[in-house]
Amino acid sequence: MPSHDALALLVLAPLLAACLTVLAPAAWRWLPVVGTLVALPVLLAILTPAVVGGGTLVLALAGHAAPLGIHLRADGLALLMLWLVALSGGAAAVAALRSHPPASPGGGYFWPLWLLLLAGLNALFVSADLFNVYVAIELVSLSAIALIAAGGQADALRAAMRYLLLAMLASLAYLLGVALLYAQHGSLDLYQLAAGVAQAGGGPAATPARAATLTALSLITVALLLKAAVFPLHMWLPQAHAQAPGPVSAVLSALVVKTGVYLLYRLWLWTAAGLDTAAVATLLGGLGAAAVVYGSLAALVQVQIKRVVAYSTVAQLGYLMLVFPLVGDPRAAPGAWMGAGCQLFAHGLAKAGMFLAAAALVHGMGSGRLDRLAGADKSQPISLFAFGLAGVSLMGLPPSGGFLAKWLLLEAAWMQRAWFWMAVLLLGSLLAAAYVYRVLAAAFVTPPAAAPGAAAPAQSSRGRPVPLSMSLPALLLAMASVAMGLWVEPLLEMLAIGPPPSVGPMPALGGRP
Amino acid sequence: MGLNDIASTLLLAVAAFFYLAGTVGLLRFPDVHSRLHALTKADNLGLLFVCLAMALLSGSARVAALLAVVWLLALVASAVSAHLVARRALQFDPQAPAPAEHRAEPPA
Amino acid sequence: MSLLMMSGSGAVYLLAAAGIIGIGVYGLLSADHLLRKLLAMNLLGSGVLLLLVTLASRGGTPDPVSHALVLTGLVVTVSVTAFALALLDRLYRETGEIRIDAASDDPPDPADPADAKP
Amino acid sequence: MNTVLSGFAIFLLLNLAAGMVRAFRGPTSSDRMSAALLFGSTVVALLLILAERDAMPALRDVALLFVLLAAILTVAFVGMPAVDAADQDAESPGEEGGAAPSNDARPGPAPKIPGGGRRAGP
Amino acid sequence: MTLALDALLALALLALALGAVAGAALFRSIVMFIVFGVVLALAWGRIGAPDLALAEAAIGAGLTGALLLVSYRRLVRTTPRRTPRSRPAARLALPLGLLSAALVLGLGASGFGLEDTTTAGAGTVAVPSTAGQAVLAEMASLPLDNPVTAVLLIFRGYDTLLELTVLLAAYLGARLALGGSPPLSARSAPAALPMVGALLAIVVPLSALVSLHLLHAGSDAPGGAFQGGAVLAAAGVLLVLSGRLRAIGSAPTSQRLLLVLGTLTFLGFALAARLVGAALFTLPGMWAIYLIESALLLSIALTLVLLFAAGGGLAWGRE
Repeated sequence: MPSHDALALLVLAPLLAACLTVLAPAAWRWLPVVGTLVALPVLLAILTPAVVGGGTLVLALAGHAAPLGIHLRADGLALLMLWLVALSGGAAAVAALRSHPPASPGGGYFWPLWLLLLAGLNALFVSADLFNVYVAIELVSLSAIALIAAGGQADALRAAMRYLLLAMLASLAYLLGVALLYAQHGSLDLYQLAAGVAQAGGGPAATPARAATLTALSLITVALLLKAAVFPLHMWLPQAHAQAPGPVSAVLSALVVKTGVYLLYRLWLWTAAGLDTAAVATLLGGLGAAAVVYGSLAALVQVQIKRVVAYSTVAQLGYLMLVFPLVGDPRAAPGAWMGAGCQLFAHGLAKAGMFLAAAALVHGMGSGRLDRLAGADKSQPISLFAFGLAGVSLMGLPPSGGFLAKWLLLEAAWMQRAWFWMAVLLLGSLLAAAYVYRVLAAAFVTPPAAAPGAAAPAQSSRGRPVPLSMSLPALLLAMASVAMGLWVEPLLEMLAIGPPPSVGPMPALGGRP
Repeated sequence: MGLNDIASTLLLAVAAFFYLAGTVGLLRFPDVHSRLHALTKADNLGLLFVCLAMALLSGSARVAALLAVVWLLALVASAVSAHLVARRALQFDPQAPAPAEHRAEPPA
Repeated sequence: MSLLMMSGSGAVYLLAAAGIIGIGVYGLLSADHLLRKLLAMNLLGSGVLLLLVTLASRGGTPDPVSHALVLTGLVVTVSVTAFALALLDRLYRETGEIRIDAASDDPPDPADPADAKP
Repeated sequence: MNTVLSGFAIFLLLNLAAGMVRAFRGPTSSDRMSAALLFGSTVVALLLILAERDAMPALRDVALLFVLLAAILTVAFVGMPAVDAADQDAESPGEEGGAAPSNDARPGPAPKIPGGGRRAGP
Repeated sequence: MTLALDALLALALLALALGAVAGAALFRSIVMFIVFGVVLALAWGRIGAPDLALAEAAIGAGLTGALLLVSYRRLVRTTPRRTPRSRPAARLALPLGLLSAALVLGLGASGFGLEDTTTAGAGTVAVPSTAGQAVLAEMASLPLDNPVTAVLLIFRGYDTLLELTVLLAAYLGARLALGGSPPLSARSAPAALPMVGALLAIVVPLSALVSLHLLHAGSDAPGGAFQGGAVLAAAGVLLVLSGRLRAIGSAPTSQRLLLVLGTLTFLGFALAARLVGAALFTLPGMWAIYLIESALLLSIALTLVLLFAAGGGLAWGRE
C-alpha cells in the first residue's frame, strides 16, 4: 500500500469502523473496534518508514493543491502524535472493552464515539488546513465530552457541561481567528499562510494588516490554551478528567488536551515562524511555568486519587509550553525541540498508564479517596506498580522517557543560561516526586484493623480483585514510558523530520544520554 | 415605466395598506384574540397582493405558480397557527375573554 | 450580482457582525440559565459566521469558499447545540440544576465514602 | 421600479420593527407568538420582493421554506407550558401533556433569573 | 435606498440579538432568537449568499428554534424555585461584550482599508489569489454550476465528510448522555387536533417535494443536501410533534443504516477513487454527486429528527 493511502486511511479507517459499529448487531460490535486497534499500528508501520526515509509527506486530497483543496501532511511531529494515538488509545481501549462491553446497550453508542474520537484526533494531527482543523476539533470535543458523560453521575454531567460550554466558546474564538486570517490572506493552509503572516506581521508597527493578523493569532492562541487547559484556563480539566470513566480519562489526558498544545506548536513554530515571537514565547513559557507550579501544588493537596492525576496533567502540560522560550536560541533549539517531542510522547504514555492504574485502584479498593488506599500494596500490586512506574516517568527519573525529556529541556535551558526555566523544571520534578510519593505512601499504609470511629468498610470492598484487562494495559503503558528512555533513537530520528523552520535542520544523532 | 410596472406599483400600494392595517392592529388592539384577528386576515391579503405584483413583474408562469403555492401554503399555515395560538391563549391567558364552553373543551 | 460593494452595505453588515459578537459575549457572561447560555452561544456563532462571509466578500464578489465554510459551521453548530440540550436534559433530571458556574474552579471534594468510580 | 421595490421593502422592515415591539412587550407568550407570525408573513413578502429586486430567484425558495417552517414552529410552540415569567396563569388548570402526570408538577414558578425576577403582570 | 434597507436590516439584527440576551423572560429570549434567525436569513440573501439564506432558514431559525422551544418546555415544566447566586462573571459581561464588539469592529474596519495584502508584495508571496477566486476560476471545467456545492463536494469534500461525522457524533453523544433513559416525549397535546391533521396532510408531502427540489437544484443553483435534509427533517419534526412519529429507545437496523448511509456512501466514493487510480476523494462524475447528495440528505434528515426527538430510533404511531 502506498504510504499516501496509509496517511489518509489513518483517518478514514476509524470513520468507517465507527459507521460499521453503528450498523453491526450487538454481538459483533467488537469486530470493527478491534479491527481499528489493529489497523492503526499497521498503517503507521507503513507510513513511518516512508516519512523517515523520504521526508515530510504531503497529500492533496482530490488532487487539488492547497488554497483550493485540503492537504494532509505527515512530518515527524505528526507521526509522533499518531503513534501516541495508536498506543495510548489502543491500550485504553483494551481497558474500556472490559468496562464498557461493546455488546451492552450503551456500547452501541460508546464505541462508535470512541472510534470517532480516534478518527478526529488523527484527522487533527495530519491536517494542514485551519478550517479542517476546526471541524476535527469539534469532532474530538464532542465525542470526548459525550464519553465523559457516559457515566451519568451528577458530577460527571456537571463536568461535561462545563467542559462543553468552554469548548464551544473556544471553538468560536478559534473560528473568529480563522475568519480574520482567511479574509486577510485568502488561504486556510497552515503552511501557506506563513508567508502572508510573516509579511503582514513583520510590517511597520501600526498597519491594519499587522493588527488583524496579530489579533487573529491571539484569538486562536487563547482558544487553544483553553483547549489545552493551560493555566489559568485549566479550570475545566480536573473535574472533567477525574469524573470521566477510567479509560476515557486516560485518553483525555494523554491525547485530547495534547491537541491544543500540538496546534499551538503548529501555529507559533510554523505559521507564525516569520514573526518576532520572543514576547509571545516568554508569555507562553510563563504560563507553562505557572502551570507546572500550580498544578503540582494542587495535586499535592487533593483527596481523590483521580484528581491528583488530573492536576498532574495540568502541571505536565506546563512543561510542553516551556519549549516556546527555549527554542528561541538557535544553539539550544534542536535540543529543546527534541525535549518537547519526548515530553509529548512520554507524558502521553505515562499519563494514560497512570489514569488506567488509578481507575484500577479505585475499582479494586472501592473508593477513590487516598485514605482508603491503605493496603493496596497487598491487594493491588500490579496496579500500584504501574502507578509508581508511570510516576517515575512523570518525575523524570532515569532511565524513563520523562527523564530524557526533562534532561533535554534542562540542557537547552542551560545552554542559554535561562536559570528561571531551569528552576521551574527542577521544582516541577521535585513536586511530581512529592505527589506521586503521597499516593504510594497512602497505599503502603497497613489498613487499620478496625478503625473505631470511621465507618470503615472492613473487608467488603478492601481488596476486590481487579481483572487483568484493567491493570495490564496500565502496566504496559507505564513500562513503555520508562523503556522509551532506553530505546529513544527511532523517536529522535522521527522528530528530526520536518522540524520547525526556526529550529532548522537537526544535528546528526549520537552522543545523547 | 411600463404598464406592468404601474400595475405592480398599485398592487404593492394595496399590499402596503393591508400590512399597515395588520401591524397597527397588532400594536393597538387590547387583547390577544383581537390582535390575532387583525394580524392574520390583513397580512394574508397583503401577501396576496405582493404575490400578484411579483408575478406580474417577473412575467414568468413558473414563478407565478411558485408564488401561488407560497400564498396558498401561507394561508393554510396561518389559519392553523392562528387557531392554535388563539386556543392556547384561551386556555392559559387569564385576561383573554373566556367563554365557558371553550374553557370546558377537553384537551383532545 | 452582489450589491455588497456598490454601496457601503459591506460596512453595515460588518457593523452588525461586530455588534452581534459583542452581544453574544455579553449574553454568555451575564446569562445564568444554561438554555440562555446556549442561546447566546448560538448568537455569538452567527456573528462570527456573518463576519467570515462579510470579510471574505470584501472584493465585491461573493466568496464561495467562505459560503461553504459557513454552511459547515452552521451544521456543526446545530449538532453541538442539540447535543448540549440533551446533556442539559439529563443534567436537569439527575440534579434539578439548570445553571452551572462555567468559570469557577472545581467544587470542593465530596466527602461521601461511596464515590467509587471504575 | 427598483426604487418602488426598495421602498416597499423598507416599509416592510418598519412593519417588522413594530412587530418586534409586540414580541418584546408581550405581555403573554401568545402575544409573542402572534408577533412571530407577523414576522413570518412579512419576511416572506420581503424575500419575494428581494428575489425580484436583486434577481436572486433562490430567495423565492427561501420564502417557501419559511412558510413551511412557520407552521412547524407554531405546533412546537403550542405545546409550551404557559409559565414564562411574563405569563401569570399559574392558576389555570393544567391541560397539556395528555395523560402525562404533569398536571401536579406543572406550572411551577418561572425559573428565577437573577437581575430580572418575575415581571409584574398587568 | 439600498443602504437604508441594509442599515434597517442590520439594526433589526442588533435589536433582536439584544432582545434575545436581555431581560428575564426566557421564552421571550427564545422567540427573539428565532426571529433573529429569520432576519439573518434575509441578511444572507442581501450579502449574496442565498445558499446560506436557505440553510439559516431551515437549520438556524427552524430546527434550532424548535429544539430550544421543546427543550424549554421540558425544563420549565418542573423547574423548582432556586435562589440565584451572585456571579462575578455577570459583572464583567457588559465591559467584555463592548470590548469584543469594538475589537472586531476595529479589525474589520481596518481590514476594509487594505484591499489586497496578498498582491502588495507581488512575487514574494506564495499565495497567488484567495481560495474563493481559485474556485471561481475552476468552475468552468466542472459539470456543475453552483460554486458552493463544488467546494462542499469536490474541493473540500473531506471537510464535509468530517462534518457529517460531527452530526453523527452529536446523535451518538446525545444518546449516551441521556443514558438509555426513556426519551422524553416531544409531542404537544393540542397537536392532535383535527386542524393539525389537515396541516400535516399538506405540509409533509410538500416538505418532501421542496427537499427534493433543493437537492436537485443544488448542483446548479443554491440548495443542496444540507438544506434539503433540514427541510425533510422539519417535516419529520412536525410528525414527531403531532405524535405521528414517536421516539423509541433504540433504532432498528434499517434506521441505523440510514443514519450512516451518507457517511458510508461518501467514504465509499472517496476510497473507490483509488481503485481506478485517481486521487482520494475524486468523484467520477455528476451521477456520483447526485448519489452522494441523496444519501447525505436522508442521513442528515434522520439524524436531525432523532436529535430533536431525543430518541434512539423512530416508530410510527402514538405513544
